[in-house]
Amino acid sequence: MSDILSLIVAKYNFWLYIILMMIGLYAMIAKNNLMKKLVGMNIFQTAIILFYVSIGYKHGATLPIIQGGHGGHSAHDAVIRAADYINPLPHVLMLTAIVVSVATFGVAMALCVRIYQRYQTLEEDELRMRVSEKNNL
Amino acid sequence: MLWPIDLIVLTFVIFCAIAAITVRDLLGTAILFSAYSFLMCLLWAVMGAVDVAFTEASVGAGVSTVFFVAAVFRTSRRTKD
Amino acid sequence: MNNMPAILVLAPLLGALFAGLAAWIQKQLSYYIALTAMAVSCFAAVSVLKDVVEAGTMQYRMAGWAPPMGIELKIDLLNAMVLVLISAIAFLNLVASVKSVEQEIPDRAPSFYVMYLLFVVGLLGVSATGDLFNLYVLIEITSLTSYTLIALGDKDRGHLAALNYIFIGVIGASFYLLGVGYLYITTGSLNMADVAVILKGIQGSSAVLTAFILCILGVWIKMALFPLHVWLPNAYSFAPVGFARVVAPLMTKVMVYVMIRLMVTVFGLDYILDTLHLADAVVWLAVTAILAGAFMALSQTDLKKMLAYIIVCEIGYMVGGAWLGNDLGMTGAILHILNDALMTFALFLAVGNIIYMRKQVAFSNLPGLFSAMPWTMAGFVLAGLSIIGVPPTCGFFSKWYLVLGAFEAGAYHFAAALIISSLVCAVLFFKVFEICFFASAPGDPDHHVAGSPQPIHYIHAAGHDRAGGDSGAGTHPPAGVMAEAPVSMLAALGLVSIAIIAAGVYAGTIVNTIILPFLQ
Amino acid sequence: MEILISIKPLLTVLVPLLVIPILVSSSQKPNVREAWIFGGGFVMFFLVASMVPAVLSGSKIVFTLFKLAPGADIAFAVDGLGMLFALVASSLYIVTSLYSIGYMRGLKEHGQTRFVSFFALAISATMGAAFSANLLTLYLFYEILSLATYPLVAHHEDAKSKISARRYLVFILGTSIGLVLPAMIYCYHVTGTLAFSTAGIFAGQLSKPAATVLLLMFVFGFAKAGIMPFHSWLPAAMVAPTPVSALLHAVAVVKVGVFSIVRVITGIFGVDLLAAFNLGTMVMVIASFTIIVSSCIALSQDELKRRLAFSTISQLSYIVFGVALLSPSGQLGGVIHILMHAFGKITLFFCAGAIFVATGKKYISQMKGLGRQMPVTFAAFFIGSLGVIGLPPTGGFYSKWNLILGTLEAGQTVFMAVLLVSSFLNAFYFLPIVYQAFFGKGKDDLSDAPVTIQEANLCLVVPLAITALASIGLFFFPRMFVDLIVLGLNL
Repeated sequence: MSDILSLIVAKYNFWLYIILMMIGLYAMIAKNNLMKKLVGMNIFQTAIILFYVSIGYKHGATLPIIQGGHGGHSAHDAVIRAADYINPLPHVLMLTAIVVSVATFGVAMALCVRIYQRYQTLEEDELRMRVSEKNNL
Repeated sequence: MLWPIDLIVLTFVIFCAIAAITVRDLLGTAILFSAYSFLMCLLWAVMGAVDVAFTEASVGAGVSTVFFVAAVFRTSRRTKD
Repeated sequence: MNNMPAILVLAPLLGALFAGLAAWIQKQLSYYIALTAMAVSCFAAVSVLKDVVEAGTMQYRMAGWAPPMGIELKIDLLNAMVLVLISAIAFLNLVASVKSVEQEIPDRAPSFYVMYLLFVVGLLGVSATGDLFNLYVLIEITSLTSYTLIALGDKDRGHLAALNYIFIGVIGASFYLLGVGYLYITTGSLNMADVAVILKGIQGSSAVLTAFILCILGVWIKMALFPLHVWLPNAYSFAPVGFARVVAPLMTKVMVYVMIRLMVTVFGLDYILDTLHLADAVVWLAVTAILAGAFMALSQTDLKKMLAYIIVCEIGYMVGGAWLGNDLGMTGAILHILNDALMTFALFLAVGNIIYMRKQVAFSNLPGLFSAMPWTMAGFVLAGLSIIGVPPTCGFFSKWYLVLGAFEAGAYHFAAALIISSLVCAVLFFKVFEICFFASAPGDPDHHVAGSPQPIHYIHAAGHDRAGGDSGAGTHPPAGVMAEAPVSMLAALGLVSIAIIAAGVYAGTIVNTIILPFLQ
Repeated sequence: MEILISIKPLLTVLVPLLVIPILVSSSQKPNVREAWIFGGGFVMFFLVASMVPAVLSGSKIVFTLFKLAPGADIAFAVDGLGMLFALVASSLYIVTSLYSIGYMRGLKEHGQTRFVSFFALAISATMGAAFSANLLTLYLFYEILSLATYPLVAHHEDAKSKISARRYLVFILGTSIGLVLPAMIYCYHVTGTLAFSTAGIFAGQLSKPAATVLLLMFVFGFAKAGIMPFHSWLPAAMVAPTPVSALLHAVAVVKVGVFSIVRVITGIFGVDLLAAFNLGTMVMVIASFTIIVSSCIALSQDELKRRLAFSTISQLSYIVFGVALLSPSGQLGGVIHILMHAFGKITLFFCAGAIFVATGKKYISQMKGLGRQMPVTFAAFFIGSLGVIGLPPTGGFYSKWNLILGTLEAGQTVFMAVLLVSSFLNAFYFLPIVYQAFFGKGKDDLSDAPVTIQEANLCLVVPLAITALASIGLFFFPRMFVDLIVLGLNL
């Protein structure tokens, strides 16, 4: 029992990102309001970013900035150990991912506004009804 | 010992996420959503991803919220769930 | 260093930039810039293909940085073929688009062209890159632009279709991104070749399995494999014609390419087939996809929707072929990427022409098309026959390899599904041909073609005399009168029709010079 | 055997194709258009004829167009069998062209350009099928032919032709995609080749059950051969204009179906394999059933073209029957029936069309006494009937004779009865028509006044006279064709 507990505690942010993902997925599937779905989508995406950041995170490591690295001698003197630094690559990747997610969010918002202008609602069931009404006319 | 802090923040993050999708007012959703994003930034800053945190703060918490609020004002605050 | 691979991708990107700027000066200018950019890209693609065929795999390091740190474009035979396909189709579609964009979205033409070019940049990038994360970013560029472009379409339902597409697209892309994350955890690299080498040592790891399943699942969602296809029919049929024509043939096919790339280059076929034992299940899934797509297409009454479901069916072909686990099946799948892109493009071009002249393509709008638009219909018939799989069109030959592969793998259910879907497609297309061939609405026995005396024996058979027979004419004014689409649209269709035949009769050459060397 | 590489087979296929654009562009000038049809027809015929000496001397003319996979190229090879079929189709194409001009103009049909264009496409595909070097090429042209004839069947664009055309496609395309295609790919999977060879391609790689299933898939899959139960497209397709029925549904299309079955039996399975598994008898049972049943149905038909259609179905099965006998005389008789039946049946169809154009009558019950009005037509009809029944002095006798010899050779005397019974049935459904036409009295034909001769126009009468005479000629000079078959089948 304590083994499982320690496993959960040791990798808690991996578990939590899964919980966040599920929250997001739930909102995207089960919510009726388009805006709510969008919020769910964003939660979903940030969960994945959290996952990536967690990849790079190490206990007791520090920011990947080498003291006096520019032209100084100390960089050559001290041995650089990778374990001392947080892996910066996932962070860099996530900058792109955030930009992508915000762009998607923006486009989706704009679409929501358009849909509202045309149908006067953002509820999915009402939308479905009005669309089929339009088709039948 | 740093890890309790991020655990606490994480709990808040989840709380905000759940609240954001359950509250029955889209403006409330917008606020909670922005709080969610902000807590997320905090979490990342704690975890050493300062650059990601900055980006999320400006782009995620900032721009997204502005989008959201603007969109809510141009549509309606009403939501059934 | 040969810069063609970079030019290939950068030309449309710069084109998009300048097309956006040029729209401030004069709207028409952006079209010509787009056209030039695509022509350059197309030329570069062809020259890259030529080089790759002659000299083997080409590696291009962006800004000279060496992998695994730098970003690398890695172009082998498969990429080169897909790149030529994408750039050629995108270019031809641009030629055909000028009129339809003018008709459909005249006020937003420049933004259409800018988005269009960015979309093509995304597709080309996806096909050219050798880096897993870049692949994600480029997929998202492609998706983002396609969301906006689809939203430009049908005023009533385009937005909603685009929004649903966004939801599902984001889930797909996120799954893929997660998978890449797991791969990164296990290998510490994002370069495809690098990852592949490291993966060889750790095939048993459950993280690798998770990574693989997430990546493939993400790609399947993006390619609309049944039952993850629900977004596709609406998204494609409500998009503006100028965009539907290019997204329908290319988007799903590029995703199939990504799947094959992941399977062959990154994870390795040995791992997938020998370690995972998923192949049987996936082939069954493909069988379901094929049959479901075909039968759902059967119930449609709108040509665009029908074609959209046929795409769902064709995706089953390619997924099934790739997972059969032998060279023949994989050959068939890769060949079908090329062939299906050509056929679908031709079909959508023809549909575009019809929409240009008749506004809608519900079946009730189609009668009399053969006499009104003979050239368009000739292209349509050819592409339809190719989908059915009638030789010497290209569709037959990919089916040939797929069925052979199915026999070799002992997957008789897959072969049966291919044959049944061919039959269903035959029914589908001949239903359309029939509607277009006969000038009158169905169930109207009195009608005959205007201006021709009725043959005597028909009168006997129908039991009424000659005098009564002449009144049927005139219900359809366009009957017998040519009303063809503009030359630019016909020219594109004509070229693709030739390509369909050429890809058919040179299928052996394509397989021997491109696909088999790639698989070795 | 000497192998000659020559582009001639390809040219033969290409000539009608190349004529099509000219036909389309001269749609406003009917005379120019028709001149080109004849030009194309004659060039094609001479190309075919020019290959005859080489083939007769035992060579094989080959030409590979596209290489696809080893053993499955798009390739042509002219052997005796293909040459026989090509000669039949190309010579009758010229005659039919003449006839169709008279027919279409006589009835002032619409869409004549479309008609002649697809006609040319169909004959091109027929040539391709005749010269195919392997099953893949044969299948390719088989499919092209199916599609090219669709607009011809649907020519009238009315409800009836729509239904018929639909049925036509369902049967033809459904069987070829559903049965032949998988069977063919399976053959390729097993053997790695599809090239025809008289020894067969399987070389012991096939078990008896597999061979049975494959053979059945092929025999029923080539539904153009009209083997029951996949025959009902043929009577339906009779709504097409008569020249179409004459050339395509008596010669080209149906014979391509039979030809394909012959090719599969002799070139893919090989006589030895079938004999070893005793599969010939199975095919013969299927064919016999079709022969007898369709003859009986033909008896009950009143519409002349439908009666001819059912007669065609039964006659086609003779060919399959003969080849399935697996004995030299039987195969000779079966294959030469392609030629003999073609001339006989086309004559009959020409007559039916001529009667319709001249009088508007299409039911047999209306034709009493018509022979005195149209003596030439009905004389030709008589000769055609003799040819189909298999009586001297027509070529049909030769094939029936060999078929009966074949049953004796193969020791299948039971099946001889089938041949005899069906010959009687043939006589029953043809000869009364002729008798009634010359000696019967129509209802409104009460006066004894001398009837005036009212033949159809020359464009119609000349072709039917030619084919009738040719049918008699074949009785006296079958030598060359027999040689072709003996060479082709290695008898």
